[in-house]
Amino acid sequence: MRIGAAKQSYAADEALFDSRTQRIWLGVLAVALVVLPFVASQYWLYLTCLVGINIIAATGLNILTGYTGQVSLGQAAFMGVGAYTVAVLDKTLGTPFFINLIAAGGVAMLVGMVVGIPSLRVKGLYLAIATIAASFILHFVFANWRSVTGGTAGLTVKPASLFGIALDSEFRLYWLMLPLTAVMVLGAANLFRTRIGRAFIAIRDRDISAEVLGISLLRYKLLSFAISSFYAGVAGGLWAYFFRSVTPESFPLLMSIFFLAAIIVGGMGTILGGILGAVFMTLVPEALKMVFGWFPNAAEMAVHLAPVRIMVFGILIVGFLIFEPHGLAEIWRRVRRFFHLWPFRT
Amino acid sequence: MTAAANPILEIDQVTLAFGGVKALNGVSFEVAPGSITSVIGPNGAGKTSLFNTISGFYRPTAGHIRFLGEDITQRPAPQRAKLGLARSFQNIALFRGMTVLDNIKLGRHCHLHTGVLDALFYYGKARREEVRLRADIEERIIDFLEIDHIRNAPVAALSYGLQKRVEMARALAMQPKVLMLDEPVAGMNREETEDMARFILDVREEWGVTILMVEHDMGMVMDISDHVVVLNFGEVIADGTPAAVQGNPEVIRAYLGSGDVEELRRKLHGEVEA
Amino acid sequence: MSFDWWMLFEVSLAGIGSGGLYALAGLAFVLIFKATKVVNLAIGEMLMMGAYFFFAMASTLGWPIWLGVLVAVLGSGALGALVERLLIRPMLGESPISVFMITIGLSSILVGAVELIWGADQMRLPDFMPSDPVLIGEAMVPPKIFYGFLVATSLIAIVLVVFRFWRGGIALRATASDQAAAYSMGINVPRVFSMAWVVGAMVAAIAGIIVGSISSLSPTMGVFGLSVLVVVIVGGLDSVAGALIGGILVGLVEAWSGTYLGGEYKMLATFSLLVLVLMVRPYGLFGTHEIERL
Amino acid sequence: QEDIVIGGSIPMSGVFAFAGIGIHAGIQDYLKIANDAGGVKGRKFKYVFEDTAYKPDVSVAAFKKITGGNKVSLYYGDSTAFSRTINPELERMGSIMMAGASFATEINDPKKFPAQFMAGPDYSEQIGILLRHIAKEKPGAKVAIVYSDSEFGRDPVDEFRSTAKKLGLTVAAEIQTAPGSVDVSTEVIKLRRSDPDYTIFHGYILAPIPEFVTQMKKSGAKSHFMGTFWTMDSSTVMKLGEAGDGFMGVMPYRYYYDTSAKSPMLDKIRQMRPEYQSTAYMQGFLTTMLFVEAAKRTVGAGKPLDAKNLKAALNSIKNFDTGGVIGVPITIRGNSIPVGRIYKADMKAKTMVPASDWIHLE
Amino acid sequence: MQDAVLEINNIEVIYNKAVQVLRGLSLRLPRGQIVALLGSNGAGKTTTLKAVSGLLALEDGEMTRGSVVLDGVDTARLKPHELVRSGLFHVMEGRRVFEDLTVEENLVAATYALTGRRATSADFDLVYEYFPRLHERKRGLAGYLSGGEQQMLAIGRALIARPKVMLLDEPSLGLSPLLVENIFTIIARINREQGVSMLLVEQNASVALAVAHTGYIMETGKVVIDGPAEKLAGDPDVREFYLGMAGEGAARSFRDIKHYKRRKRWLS
Ligand SMILES: Nc1ncnc2c1ncn2[C@@H]1O[C@H](COP(=O)(O)OP(=O)(O)OP(=O)(O)O)[C@@H](O)[C@H]1O
Ligand SMILES: Nc1ncnc2c1ncn2[C@@H]1O[C@H](COP(=O)(O)OP(=O)(O)OP(=O)(O)O)[C@@H](O)[C@H]1O
Ligand SMILES: [Mg+2]
Ligand SMILES: [Mg+2]
Repeated sequence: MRIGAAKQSYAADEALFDSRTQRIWLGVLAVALVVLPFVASQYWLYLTCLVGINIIAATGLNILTGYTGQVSLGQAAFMGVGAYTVAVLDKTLGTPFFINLIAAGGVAMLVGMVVGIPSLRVKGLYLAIATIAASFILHFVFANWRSVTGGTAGLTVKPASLFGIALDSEFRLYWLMLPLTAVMVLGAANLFRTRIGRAFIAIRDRDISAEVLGISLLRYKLLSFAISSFYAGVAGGLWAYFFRSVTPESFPLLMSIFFLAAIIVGGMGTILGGILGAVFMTLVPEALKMVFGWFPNAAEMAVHLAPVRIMVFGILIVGFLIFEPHGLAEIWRRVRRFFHLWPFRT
Repeated sequence: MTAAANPILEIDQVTLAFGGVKALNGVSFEVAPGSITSVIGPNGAGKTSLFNTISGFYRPTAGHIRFLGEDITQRPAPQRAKLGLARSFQNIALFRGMTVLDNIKLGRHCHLHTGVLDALFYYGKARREEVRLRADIEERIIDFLEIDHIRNAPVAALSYGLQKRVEMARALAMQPKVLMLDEPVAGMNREETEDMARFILDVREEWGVTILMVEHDMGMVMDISDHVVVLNFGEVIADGTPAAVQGNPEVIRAYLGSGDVEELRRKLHGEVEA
Repeated sequence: MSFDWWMLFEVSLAGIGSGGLYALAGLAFVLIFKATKVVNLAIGEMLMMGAYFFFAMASTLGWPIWLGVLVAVLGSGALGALVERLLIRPMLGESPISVFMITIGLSSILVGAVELIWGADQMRLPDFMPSDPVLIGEAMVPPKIFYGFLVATSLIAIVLVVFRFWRGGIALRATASDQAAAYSMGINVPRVFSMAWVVGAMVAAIAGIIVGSISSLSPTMGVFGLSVLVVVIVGGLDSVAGALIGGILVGLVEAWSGTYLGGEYKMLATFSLLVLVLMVRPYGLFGTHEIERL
Repeated sequence: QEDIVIGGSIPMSGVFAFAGIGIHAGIQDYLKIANDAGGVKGRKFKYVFEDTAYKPDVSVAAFKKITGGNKVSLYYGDSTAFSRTINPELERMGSIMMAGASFATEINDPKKFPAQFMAGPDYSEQIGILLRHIAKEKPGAKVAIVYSDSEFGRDPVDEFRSTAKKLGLTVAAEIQTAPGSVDVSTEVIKLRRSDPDYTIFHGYILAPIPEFVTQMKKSGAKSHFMGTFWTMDSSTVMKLGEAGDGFMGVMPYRYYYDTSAKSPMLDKIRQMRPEYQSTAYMQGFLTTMLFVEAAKRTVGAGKPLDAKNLKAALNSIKNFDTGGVIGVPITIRGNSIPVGRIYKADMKAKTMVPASDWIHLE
Repeated sequence: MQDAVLEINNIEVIYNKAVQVLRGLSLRLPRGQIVALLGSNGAGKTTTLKAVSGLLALEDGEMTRGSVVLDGVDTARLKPHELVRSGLFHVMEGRRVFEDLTVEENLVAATYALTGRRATSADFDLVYEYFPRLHERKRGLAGYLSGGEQQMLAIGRALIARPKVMLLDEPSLGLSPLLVENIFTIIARINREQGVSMLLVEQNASVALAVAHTGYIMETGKVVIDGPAEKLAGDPDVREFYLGMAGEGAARSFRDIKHYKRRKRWLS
């Protein structure tokens, strides 16, 4: 509890960022994000954009898995749907990117809802495996519906363009990614201040009693799938504009696992968790690369980098689940509490 | 007191079977508006099943349920909640990932209107609705049930008694016309039972809510009910005022037993010494 | 051209045969699930470990085949015990979803370890099964498939018999149902846990050795586990007989779709089967329904 | 004087590590030779690489990192997906010419991939070389193709069909296997029943070829078996064991131990590395040789090192002697070098021996 | 002093390394007796029983001080299942039947307490004799039993295990008055016929004090009163707060309870 933060009204108590310090830090962060592209190298900008895409997708998954309790291993496939939507629209209609992105979200949403239908009968881990099935079926469609998806070779995408400027470099794309990521994350945070978010959590905690309390399971499970895959679709659309080549192999099951790992490591069922997890998991390989660079025999060690990366990926999942099940978000909260109370530590 | 001319809830020849087991068999009774009606009966008699049927978790195999004169037998559970049927659960069913406040807010779910887009942007309507809800819950429910000190606590950390109270708060947030309580004082000691009894009486008096209750604590049931229904093997074996039911020999045989602790003590100890 | 019935027969035999392998791997999964309620996504990687252990003994060290198999199976058992002790036991009492994700992490760790130790190249196991095809009528059954099927069905039969006449089966299920309560019945819960993982890992190792000898060794061998997941979901996560039926079913569906539609349809067909079964029977063909009461 | 930078997305780990490690050594060795010889007009070559684990996204990241930190003129990419993904970026930058481990047919199109090339025949051309050999050995033969359900595998299938027809061969079967599928018995049944004279495998490194070959031989089928470049490394073929005897495949380069003709470059390689080097090594080595040659010609003409000039220089290569790495002089008209030769496995000697002369596609 | 089969000496329990629940609790269970442990919700009764049966660790709890002595043996180093096999059976709060096992399989599971020797069918018959309702449903899944039936099953499992000491956590929870009587009669019978000593946690104080020889009352982790059951039942505080008697022996009416909060004298 923040010292001296007595609330004057219920409205103030319901606010998202309730203390002044919080708002100040938020401002600092915003300024830093605006300055970043002018000082960071191309590579770091590239990573930042990637982080943005991953944050959107992870936040989407967090809504479904972290908040609604429906484990999904289909997030990457839904991203694929979004990416293909963008690529196909770009190729056939040449619609502006903004419309393409919304369509990407929309189509992914529809597909997500179809995949969500079994969730009414199929529970828990059975559902998780059903989503694996869905992602393989989608992969099949990507690879074999040649007239639309270009088969295994996939499709290429022209750069997005805004006011006649082609967003073809990291620097330019950044100005699309950043605000979009912020808006999507804020939207998710808002969701959980209202009845819809509460209904999701209720379904996660005890779905059968939720129904008797007036929450239609059909409606809300599908809604959760819809919102979550909308996020994935938008992320996938951005992905398409970022890499500008979309193939069936671009969205492997491993990528879905990556997002799941991101929300575990970040903290399931908290918005901050999705963000921290996506940032952390995207940057861990970089950190590893740096560590490997310190070895005197760096060139020979390079061979071991990939296996070590795979292992570290697993160890992070396992380690967080065992030692810090609430993830980075919880660590962050503890740190904050410490500083708020400091020096009056109890 | 028997059912008044216009019962608020009517159970009409309800039968519920699980495979071969008939949990309910032609159960009929009525609940008068503003009354406290208790359903009692041996374990496995079908009381919880009856509640589940009324709230829509089970569909009866036969029979009808009428609420406020309307036949709701075919309505899905969430709609019944919206009509004003709220309940608590025999095995506490709070949402353990939420705070007390959110649990209570959740109760109001079906009376709120925020849509997805409103929620994502949290502008005007959604915001107003949330703030109004918060005020209402604070002033009417949290104060009433004396749980203001725990409003931000996660429910998992609460003691059993408090959890039961939060369940009741959530049910009240549903703005019920009929409040169904499944064993509200099970596992409570005398003191807590008295607290709960007081809340039940107050809810009825101050809010005019009709109470339908399952309970095995005969002290409380016989004391505060207006009307008692006794189930056994899924059938109604007695139906009437507490006094009438208490004297019914069949009820005594199937359910109440001697009901006399002194006699029990003598029996136990007599045998121990023997 | 009339329909080639012999080909259908031959293909079906091959499908049933490889279904036996699925069933064997499914058995490893089911044993673990039955006792610990852990949905083990790392099952494919456990197979892989068994195969690599065997490779290390039989190829690298050049030990005799039987010794290699024995040591690989025992080594896998030890690995199973280790995994249970380090990763699963700390999760006692946590939600099944968390434990499921632990196994995802485990699969990653195992893949990384294999790649670190043996590299990512494909490798071949020494041939140790008779290599002449088995003839059933005019139909030829590949030897590895045939003998693999024999091993699989005999192991499953043994397990079925054991569960039928030994109260240990009940202990297993009791432990899965409620660990604290199982403790209070005098059941040695940690031992049930580690036994389940040890035996599961050993069965997986046997499956892995056979699978590895049919195709080849590589760190991506774990993909096999995906088909195993389909098998156990179709059969029911906790049913030994279900693993057998599910395995054969999936084997047949794969064989038929591969033959008459083309290789690219195999995965599609199996996963469609999975979705179909789940829609009709959410707990698989023989799985136990979760009890839901208010 | 500025170094000429060669960047590399190299799969040092992952499923393609065996190739990546060879490629890496090949690039390093040729650069050493070039730098020892004084580089280009005193400018040395510098090699900057990152491991990609054969993952396109990692590969792209490596590209960004390397090109962000160096002025890169030449680049070695590791996969088709990467080549395709990075292509728009290459066009936008206009400063880099790229080659890589992919022999995808698609990339062999100077219009679509103006800044890329491959140091050998594309997959369709490889299949073409094989078919040509078959047509010569046994006119009118029945041929089958077994390929994996992946981009790699599907690449030359259309070409297979049309070329076979052109050469008067009969297509007995086209069999696609699911990626990572373990048991291929049903596919073997299908293959056996189609009774081909020749079976070409494409899109695999090793598995499931051994199981196919063994089961086919045991069942008495008389087919010959063939593979394409990435299957044909000596050590890979030897893993087929006894059943692999006579396994044939197309190879654009000489094997490390091939001393059947004079080859100063191979002598140099054998001197630098006394132990066997894979065909991937040869691929990396030759790619670098062409990189260096293009850079030499560009700098020699006094032009700036950009994609257009480098590519033009590369395409000016005519009757170029690779020092015996390829047995005939080469000419690079488009994005590929459509030359290759059939080698055959001799399991007793544990080597690949030439089974045809060099075949040049026009 | 009578020989104690179970002694709890000054134990402290902490959950999650943070919440202290028991603060130096001591208790004796004389051989062959029934001891009732009463207290309000959250006082730590269940925790006490778990500390004895060693099930704390499963919930992140830890006994930081004190000892539990079973039949002269310190139990600190014994695992829960070893404790069960040496004759201590814990009937847990909330019944905890194995939901996806049948009634009969639930009983079979309890035979693990018998270290190797199989239960005879006579043991099962005994359970079915005590609880005929279980016999009717013996092939049904325990998860579908009603609350009361599950409670019967939980006690039935204890019977199969033939323990020396039985820990009963709220056996009357959710049972009909008749069944409460029956179950307590059975509990008394088991105690008498088989000499099983029992530590009984109950909210239904009147019945508990009726069946028990000795009673302990605890508040927030400590024992506040103890003594022979009859004496406790006569204590004015106990009568008011646990038995609901208004002074002179007549039961207080719920309708008369006004809105005021009373305090327990031993707390002030
Ligand atoms: N889903 C179900 N499937 C099968 N049988 C069921 C199911 N639900 C309840 N039953 C059976 O129906 C009968 C009535 O159960 P119910 O839970 O309604 O009893 P109850 O009167 O509430 O008892 P208690 O007072 O012990 O809670 C029991 O015999 C129970 O086993
Ligand atoms: N696993 C746990 N983790 C943290 N705190 C716990 C845990 N279990 C119990 N507690 C806390 O310990 C205290 C005592 O709990 P306990 O269950 O022993 O009480 P009890 O006397 O049995 O109450 P009741 O009559 O409600 O069963 C309570 O405040 C409870 O919140
Ligand atoms: Mg009930
Ligand atoms: Mg308790």
